Amino acid sequence: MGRRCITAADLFLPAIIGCSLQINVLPPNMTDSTQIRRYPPGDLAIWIFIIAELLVFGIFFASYAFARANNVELFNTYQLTLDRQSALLNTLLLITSSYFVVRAILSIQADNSQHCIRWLLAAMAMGLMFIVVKSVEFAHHLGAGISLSTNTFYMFYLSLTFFHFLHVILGMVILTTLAIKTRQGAYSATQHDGIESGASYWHMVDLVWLILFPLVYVMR
Amino acid sequence: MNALMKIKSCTWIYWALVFLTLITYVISRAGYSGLTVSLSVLVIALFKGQLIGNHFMGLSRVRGPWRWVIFIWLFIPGSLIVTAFTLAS
Amino acid sequence: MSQVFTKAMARNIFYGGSAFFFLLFLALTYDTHMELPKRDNRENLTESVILGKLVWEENNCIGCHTLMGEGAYFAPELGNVYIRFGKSKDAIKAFISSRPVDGIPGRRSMPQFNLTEEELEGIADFLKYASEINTAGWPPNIQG
Amino acid sequence: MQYSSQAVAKPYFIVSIALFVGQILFGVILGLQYVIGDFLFPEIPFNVARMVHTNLLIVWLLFGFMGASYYLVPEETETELYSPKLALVMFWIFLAAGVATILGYLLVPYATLADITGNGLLPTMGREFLEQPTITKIGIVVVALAFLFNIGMTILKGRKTVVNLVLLMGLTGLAVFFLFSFFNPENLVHDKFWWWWVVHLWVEGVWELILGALLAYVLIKTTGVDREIIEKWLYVIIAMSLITGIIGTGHHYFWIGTPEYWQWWGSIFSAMEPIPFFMMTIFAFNMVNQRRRQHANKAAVLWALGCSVMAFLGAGVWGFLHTLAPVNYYTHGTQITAAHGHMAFYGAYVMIVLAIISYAMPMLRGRKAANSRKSQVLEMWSFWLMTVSMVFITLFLTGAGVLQVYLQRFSDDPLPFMVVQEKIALFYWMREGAGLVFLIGLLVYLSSFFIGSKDPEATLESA
Repeated sequence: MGRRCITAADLFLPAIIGCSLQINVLPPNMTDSTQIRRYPPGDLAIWIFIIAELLVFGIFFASYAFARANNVELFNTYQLTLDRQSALLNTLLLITSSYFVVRAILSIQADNSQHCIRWLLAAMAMGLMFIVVKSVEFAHHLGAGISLSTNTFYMFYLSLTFFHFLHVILGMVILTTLAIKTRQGAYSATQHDGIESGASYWHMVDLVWLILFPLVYVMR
Repeated sequence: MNALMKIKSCTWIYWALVFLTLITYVISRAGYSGLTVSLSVLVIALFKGQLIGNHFMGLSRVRGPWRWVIFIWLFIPGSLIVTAFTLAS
Repeated sequence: MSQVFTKAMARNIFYGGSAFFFLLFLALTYDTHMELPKRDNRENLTESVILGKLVWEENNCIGCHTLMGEGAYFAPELGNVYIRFGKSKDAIKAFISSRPVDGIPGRRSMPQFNLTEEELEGIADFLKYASEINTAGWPPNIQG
Repeated sequence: MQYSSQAVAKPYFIVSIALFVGQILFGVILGLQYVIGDFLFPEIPFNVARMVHTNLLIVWLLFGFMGASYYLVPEETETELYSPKLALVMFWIFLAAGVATILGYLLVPYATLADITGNGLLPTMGREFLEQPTITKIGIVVVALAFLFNIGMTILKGRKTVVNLVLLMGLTGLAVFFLFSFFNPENLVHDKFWWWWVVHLWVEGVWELILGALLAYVLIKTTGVDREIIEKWLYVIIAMSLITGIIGTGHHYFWIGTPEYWQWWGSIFSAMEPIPFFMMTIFAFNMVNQRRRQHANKAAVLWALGCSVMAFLGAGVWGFLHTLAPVNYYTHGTQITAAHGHMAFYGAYVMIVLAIISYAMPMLRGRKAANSRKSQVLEMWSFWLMTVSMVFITLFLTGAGVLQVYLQRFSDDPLPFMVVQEKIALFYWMREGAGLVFLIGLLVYLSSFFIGSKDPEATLESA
C-alpha cells in the first residue's frame, strides 16, 4: 500500500455509510496486503458499484418476501415447479468458482501468474457450467410458456434469476479480461488491484446467489 | 500468516460452505417446511454470506466502516425477509 | 496498491454499468412487446380509431387533458371518459360539438374545434378504444 | 476568455435568457388560467399557453447547453472551435425555427398549424412536449447534428478531457433519443411506450451527463480542486445516474397498458434514482470546501451549489415521493406530478444553465473573471428570490396535489375532477403569488446584467 492521501473516496465515505472523515496512516510494517487495512481489497470504485448492486438485490429480495406474504398459496404452489437439483448444482458451482478465484488471488500474491491464470480459467469453467445449467432451466420455462406476466411468483422468480444470470455473464466478461491481463503480465505480487477488484465483483455475484437460492427455491 | 496457511484456511471455509449448502438442500428435499425451518435455512444462508464476505472478499482484515458492508447488507434484507415470512405464517 | 480509488475503474464502471443496464432494458422492452397484444386492445384499432388519434393529436387535446394520467392537469382524465359518460359515444360527441365559441364566463372552457361528423366519430371511437386498454386497474375510480 | 471562438457562446446565452423570460411570462398566464378559467379565452387557450411554456423551456435549455458547450469545449480541448462560423449560422437557423414555431402556436389554431406544416404526411405533432411541427423537428435534428459535428471535430483535434467526453456523450444521446420523436405508432400503448424514450431517457438519462459535465467544469474552474478528483466523481455520479435511470424508465410504465411487472422493476430502480443526485450534492459541497483558491465570482459558485441541492430536492426527493407504484396509483397525473416537474427542471437544468452563464458571461463581456460587486449582489438576490419562490410553488402544488388525490381518488365518495379543482383553488392562488415573486426574481436577474456593469470588477477582497 502506497502513501495515503486524501482521495475522493475519503470524501464520500462518510456520505455513504455515515462514518466520520478520517485519514488513515498505517505504520510502515503493516503495508502487506494481507494485513489489517482500512479499505476492502481492490479499487474502491468497484465497491461502490458492488454496494449499488447489492442494494438493488436487497430491495428485490425484500419485495419478494412481502409480495409472497400477500400470496402465500400462490408462491408455495409454484415454488414446487422449480428445479431444486439444478439450483443446488448451481450453488455448488458458484461457491467452487469463488473459491478458485480466491486461489487465483493467493497465487498472484505469491507472484505466480501461471497458477493464477489456471485458477481463473477453472473459475470461468464453473461459471460457464452455471450459465449452461441455468439456460437449460430457462429454456424449460420458456418451453412451458412461462413469462414474466404469468403470475407474481414467476415474475419474481424470472426477474431475480434472470437479473442474476446477467450478472454472471458480466462477471464472466470481467474474469476473461482478468485472465487476459494476467497473461500479459499486468499483475504481480506488488500490483494486483485490478484482479482483486474483479474478484470482489465475482464474489458479490456468488453472495447474491447464496441468498437467492434458499429464498426462492427452498423457503416456504 | 504464510501462504500455505492462507490456502488451508480458505479451503476450510470452502468446505464449510459446501456442507451448509448440502444441509439446506437436504432440509428442502426432506419436505420440511414451515416458519422455523424457513428461518433456519435463511440464517444458514446469511451465515454463508458472512463467510464469503469475511474470508473470500477479505473483509475480516479490514478495520473501519467497510468491515461491515456485507454484514449490513445481510442484516437489513435478512430482517425484512424474516418479518415478511413471520407475517405470512 | 497505488491508489485506493482510480479514475480508470470509475470509467470502466460507467461504461460497463451503463451498457449492462441498457441491454437489460432492451430485453425488458422486447418482453413488453411480446406481452402487449394481450393488453393493448389492438384488435379494435379500426380506421376510425386511427383517424381519431390523429384528430386527438392535431387539436392538442393533451395540452389540457390527461390520457391514462399523462398530459396536462387542467382538465379531466379522458382514458376512462367513455365509461364515465355511460359508455355512450353520442354523449362524447355531443359534449365536444356543443362547446360555446367564447367559452363559459369565469370558468375553464374547452374550445370549439368545429370537428366534422367523421372526426367526431373518430375521436369517440378513439376514446372508447383507449378505455378498453388494460391499464392494471388504473384509474382508481370512475372520476379518473 | 482564452480562446476567441468561445465568443460564439454569447448570443446563445442571450437568447437563452430572453426565451426564459418568455417561458416565465407564459407560466404566469397559465397560473392565472388555473383560477380564472376564461382568462385570455379564446385567444390564448390553456393548451396553447402550456405548449409555449414547456417548449420555450426545452428550447432555451438547449440554447443554454449549446452555448455552454461552445464556451467550455475550446477551453477543455485547448484549441479554437472547429468552425465558429457554423456555430453562428446554426444559431440563426435555430433561433428562426424556434421563433417561427412559437409564433405558429400563438397566431393560428393548432389544427391549422398541423395542416399547413403537413402533419398528415408524417404525424408527429400533438404529443406532450413534442408538439413541434414535423418540419421544426427536422430542423432541430439538423441543428443538433451540425452542433455535434462542430463540437466533435473540436474535441477530436484537441485535448480529450473527461468533462468534454462526458459532455459529448450526453449531447450525442440527446440527439439520438430525440429521433424517437419521429416514431408515432397508431397503437396508443406503443406510442406512449416509445414517447418516454425521448422524454425520460432525456431528463433522467443523457441530460444528467450534460448536467454532470457542466457542474464538474464550473467546479474545476471556481474551486481549483485537482481535476483528477473531480473527474472520478463525475464518472461515479453519471454511472449511478444511468444504472438507476435507464431501468427507472419503468416508473412510467405502470398504468399505460404495459405489463404489470414494470410496477416492481420501475419502483425498485427509480427508488434508487435519488442516489446520484445525493452524491452530486455531497460532491459539490465537498469540492467547494476543499477549494484551493477563492474565486471572485461568488454568484457562479452559489448557482452551482444551489443547483446540486435543488436537483436533489426536486428530482430526488419529490421524484421519490410518488415513484413507488402503490403511491403512484393514486398520485399519477395529479398536481403532485406538476410539483415534481417544476422543481426538478428548475433545480437540475435551469440552475445549471444559469450557473454556467453566470460563470462565463463576465468573461464574454470583457471582464477578467467576475462581475462587479454590485452586479453580483443583485444576481445573488435573484438566486434567492427565484429559488425560494420555486420552493413555494412546489409546496403549494404539492398541497393542491395531496388534496386532489384525497378528494378525487382516495375518499369514500370521490368527487368529479372539476369540483375538486374548485375546492383546491386557494392553493392555485398561492402558487400564482409565488410565481409572481419568481418573475420579480427573474427581473432582478436581468437587471444584474445592466446595473453595475460600469463598476470595477469584484476582487477577492471586496467580494
